[in-house]
Amino acid sequence: MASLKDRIGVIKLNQKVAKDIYKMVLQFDDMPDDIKGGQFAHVKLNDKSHILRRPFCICDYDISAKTITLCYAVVGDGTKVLSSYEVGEKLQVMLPLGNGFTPDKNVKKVVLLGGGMGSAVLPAIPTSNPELEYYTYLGFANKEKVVLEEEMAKVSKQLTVATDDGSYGKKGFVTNILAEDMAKLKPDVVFCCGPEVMYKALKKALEPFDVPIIVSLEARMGCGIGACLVCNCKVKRAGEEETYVRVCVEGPVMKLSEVVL
Amino acid sequence: MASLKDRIGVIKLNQKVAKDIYKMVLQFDDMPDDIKGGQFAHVKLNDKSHILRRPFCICDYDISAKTITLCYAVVGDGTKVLSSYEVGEKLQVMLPLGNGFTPDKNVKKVVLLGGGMGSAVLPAIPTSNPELEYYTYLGFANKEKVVLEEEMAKVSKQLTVATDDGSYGKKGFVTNILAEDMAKLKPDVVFCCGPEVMYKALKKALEPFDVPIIVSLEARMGCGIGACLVCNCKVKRAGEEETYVRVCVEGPVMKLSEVVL
Amino acid sequence: MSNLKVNIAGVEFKNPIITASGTFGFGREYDRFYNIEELGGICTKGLTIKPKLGNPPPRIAESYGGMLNSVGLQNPGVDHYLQKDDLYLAKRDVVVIANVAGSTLDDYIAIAEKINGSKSDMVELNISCPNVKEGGMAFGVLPQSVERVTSAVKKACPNKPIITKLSPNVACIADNAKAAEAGGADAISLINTLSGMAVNYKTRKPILFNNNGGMSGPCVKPVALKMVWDCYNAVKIPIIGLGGITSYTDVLEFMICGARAVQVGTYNFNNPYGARDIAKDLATYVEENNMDINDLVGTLILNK
Amino acid sequence: MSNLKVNIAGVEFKNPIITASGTFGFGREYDRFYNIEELGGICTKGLTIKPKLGNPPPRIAESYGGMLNSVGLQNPGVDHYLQKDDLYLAKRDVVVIANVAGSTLDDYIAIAEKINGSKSDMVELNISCPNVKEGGMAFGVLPQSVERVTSAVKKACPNKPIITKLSPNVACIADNAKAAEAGGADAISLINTLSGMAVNYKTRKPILFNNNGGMSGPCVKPVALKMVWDCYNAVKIPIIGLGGITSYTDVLEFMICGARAVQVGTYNFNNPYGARDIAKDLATYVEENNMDINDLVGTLILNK
Repeated sequence: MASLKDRIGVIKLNQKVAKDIYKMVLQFDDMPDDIKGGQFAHVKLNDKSHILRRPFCICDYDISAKTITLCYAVVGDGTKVLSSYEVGEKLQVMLPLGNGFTPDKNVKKVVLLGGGMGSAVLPAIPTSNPELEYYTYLGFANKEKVVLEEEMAKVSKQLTVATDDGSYGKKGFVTNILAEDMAKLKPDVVFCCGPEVMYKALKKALEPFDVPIIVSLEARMGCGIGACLVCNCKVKRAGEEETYVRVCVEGPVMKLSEVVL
Repeated sequence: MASLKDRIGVIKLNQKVAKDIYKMVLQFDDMPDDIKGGQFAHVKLNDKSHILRRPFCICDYDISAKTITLCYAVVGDGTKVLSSYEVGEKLQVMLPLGNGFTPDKNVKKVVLLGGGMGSAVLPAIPTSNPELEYYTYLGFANKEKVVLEEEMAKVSKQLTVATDDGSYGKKGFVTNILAEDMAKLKPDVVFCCGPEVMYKALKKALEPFDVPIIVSLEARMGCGIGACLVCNCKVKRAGEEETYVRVCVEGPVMKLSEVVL
Repeated sequence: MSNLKVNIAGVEFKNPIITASGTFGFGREYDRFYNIEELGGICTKGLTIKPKLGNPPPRIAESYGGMLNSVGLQNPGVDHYLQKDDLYLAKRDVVVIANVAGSTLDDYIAIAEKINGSKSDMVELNISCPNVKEGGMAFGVLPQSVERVTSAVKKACPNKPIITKLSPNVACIADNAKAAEAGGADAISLINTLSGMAVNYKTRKPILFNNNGGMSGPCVKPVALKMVWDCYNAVKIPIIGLGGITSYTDVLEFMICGARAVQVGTYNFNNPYGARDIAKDLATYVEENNMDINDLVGTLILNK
Repeated sequence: MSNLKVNIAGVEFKNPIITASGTFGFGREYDRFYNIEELGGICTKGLTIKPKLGNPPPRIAESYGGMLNSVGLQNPGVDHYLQKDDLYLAKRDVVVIANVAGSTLDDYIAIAEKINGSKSDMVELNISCPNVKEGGMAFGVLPQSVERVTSAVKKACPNKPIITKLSPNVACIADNAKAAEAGGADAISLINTLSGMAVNYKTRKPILFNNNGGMSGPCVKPVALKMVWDCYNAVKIPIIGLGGITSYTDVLEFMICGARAVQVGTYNFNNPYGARDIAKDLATYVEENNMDINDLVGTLILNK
């Protein structure tokens, strides 16, 4: 197997971009050149009271600039500490980890669907698959939480932003809005990242359409490389028993049809 | 009893001044105006893995500039972290704590004796008692460890620096060098801060001279204000049983004759 | 309408924040930082029948996310307490809990009889001390011994509610909680410190003169939460939870696990206003949520 | 001339650094960061007689200076291990310790018989699992149970030195160390994790799906050091110490307290090179001091 490395990333940007949401740009002298959209970075905090690393999806990356972008919400003590770090501070980062998104040969039209912070997974996908056509749907709770609209507008043939309360963009759940467009869109694949409830809704909403749905899962992680078996996710594959797979290795990107929600 | 306060000190300087020895200047908006030489500051580290505060003697202070100076050696993980802090960083500091040095009315001539980092206690004493005459003796292991010579030269009528290995100043133990000068000096009091072995040697060396010896003690502390009773020191006072007193309240400055070494 | 008051064995606390024994003296020192009447209660330093010198220094060592201590119960003795601190504290509008310790059952009985006539509101039994008459094993290890010392003190001190403070250094703390209840304890408090040792690899000596010490601080919180929940499911008497509390959310966690009130100890050293700040933050929380803090007690929902 | 080699029950380790069970898989993943042959030994993931799915997520929660885990022994089963990992590891120049677990005494015997024919160098007995046939109390709590499971495994696996891994969730771990020795253990390892719970005050639920978990990380080191010293004074068999090791000085502390070797667990998650770095730093230390690391073992000087 390929060798792995723990790298030192220098913070180039760590800026609030929406309510409780930050964008961080990290630069690496030894920038890896094999990043795929959907992969993640395992970040060590410099505050010693935090022992565990934090996994963040690689929101986007730039091989030539040797940078990756993280987009994270301040939800707990760890992300609060992360948001306090200043430009120039160095962080230990393991990357790229996880399987990432690898579209089949026949894929041309891709629907990118983001729910809340799940949208942070999307920008890297066009970056690693620039030859594909993207139709993007982003859903947020309300206007305050809207992120990455600009970034996704640049790389999408079509972009739809919705908020649950209608305070910005279309009103309603973005899964339903996508379902309405499916007939005319006829995408080859739907790539989605959001909360588990969204996946349940999506499964139902897209049932009528025979389209593969790929999702990215979130999990509390330990080692991040498949050794400790804490970031488990239950899957059911055709002809197999239900079993647990590792989100950090077999995931985070999986076929929704195989994930046991 | 007077009320106490936990203050916010802004780091104005945190500089290496000798091998493993740092000087830190902290500025306080609410600078206390009742500091006495020999008192200490109880400093909270910002690194959350360290729960206990660190007591440091107030090396010197400047009421008008609203600053105190700390001089500390990097001996453990805590002081290592402290040495990494940069100018502008804020620290929680309880000060001034402890009894400090209060010379009797009749005192004119004072010998200040410092052993290694113990010398860090001395500069504040002339600052709070400028009317007295100071004859200063500083002893260090070797040239690399010499600190505060300049500061003490300014405030002393006479300054003698010695190193155990003779790599700087006079060669030999500073207590012995002082003993030789005692007869002509005839000080009213000797104020000393150094390791316990030095106090033992000093007691013996100055036995022939009928001079009060005041020392400043070091101890691992908890609360720093007399509540937890962890920084105890055994004393024997005339006509009393041996007992423990609190270094943080009854100390750190004590009569050597009462300290049970 | 929100409420922060809690009642333990008939004693009302204006809020559930109590300072832990040994970390707060008799209240005088911290009273210089803030008015100690802002607290729900104060646990005194451990009292013994005779004055006690305690252990030689060092008595404290830092650990990762916590500390070890081994003071050895230095205290002026119960008589001195009754003459001085008992009166001082009685004047203050705060619940006073007298923490008592002994090295024999007779010690406990003798001191309990004295405290019975004191002005303190409650008694907390420190049973983590070695029983010198029975091979030095701590009173707090075996259930039968926990029950015996609790009932003896209860008899000797009928005027005060008794809180038995349980040691975490056992295989099943719930058994000792039951034993305390059977012995007539009006409440239990837990956890006392975890036994530990800090070593200086250069000198090859333990840092504490006493070699072993008790570990406390944020690092022990998960152990304390589990034990509080275990005890909550074992006894009916109220529980006072402690172990690494440094914030109002920690208090919420302990109360959800079954604590009716909590004690703040080590955090006082880190932040002299700590206990007071937690009480304030907790007040804000119950107001914002317009809740009765008592409604939280034991509401933990297990995953299954 | 300096020496970093240690010998435990006839098995030589090139250095005293072993990766702890459950934190290092079967070595494959970390082998991508560094050559695992730089380590003294590797403890495998806990093996059971049948493949085990383990607990639903979440299986991990952070605590102050540590973490809680409750994987529930997910593993491919001992047969899968023998066919795949046992051979893979046998090719490597590193001591391999097969960690085995069971829920009945028969489980332990059955798996021990299989491991007896494996290529692994030693067996580590995880006795912190509940004994389903006897009310679910862990095998590791009562001394007689520790002795019984140890001797049964020893009989079933005569070809391999047996290391009994002791639980810290007891009143007197030295008694269990003696019980393991009496049961024929060739060595003991300690401490396993401390029982604890992490709670989300918003959902009022434990963070771990299994509700309880085992706490590990730097926060537990003082508890581990004391227990290693207690056991060192209770038994003659060698001790493998673990609990919060994150540096070579931690290793020195454990060895001074009586450990002949150590295990590094949680730190692997924080620093993927962690165990290897500690081994390197330790090598530098013994060279600089021109010492035999074995001369440190049990040299703690008590204060008195």
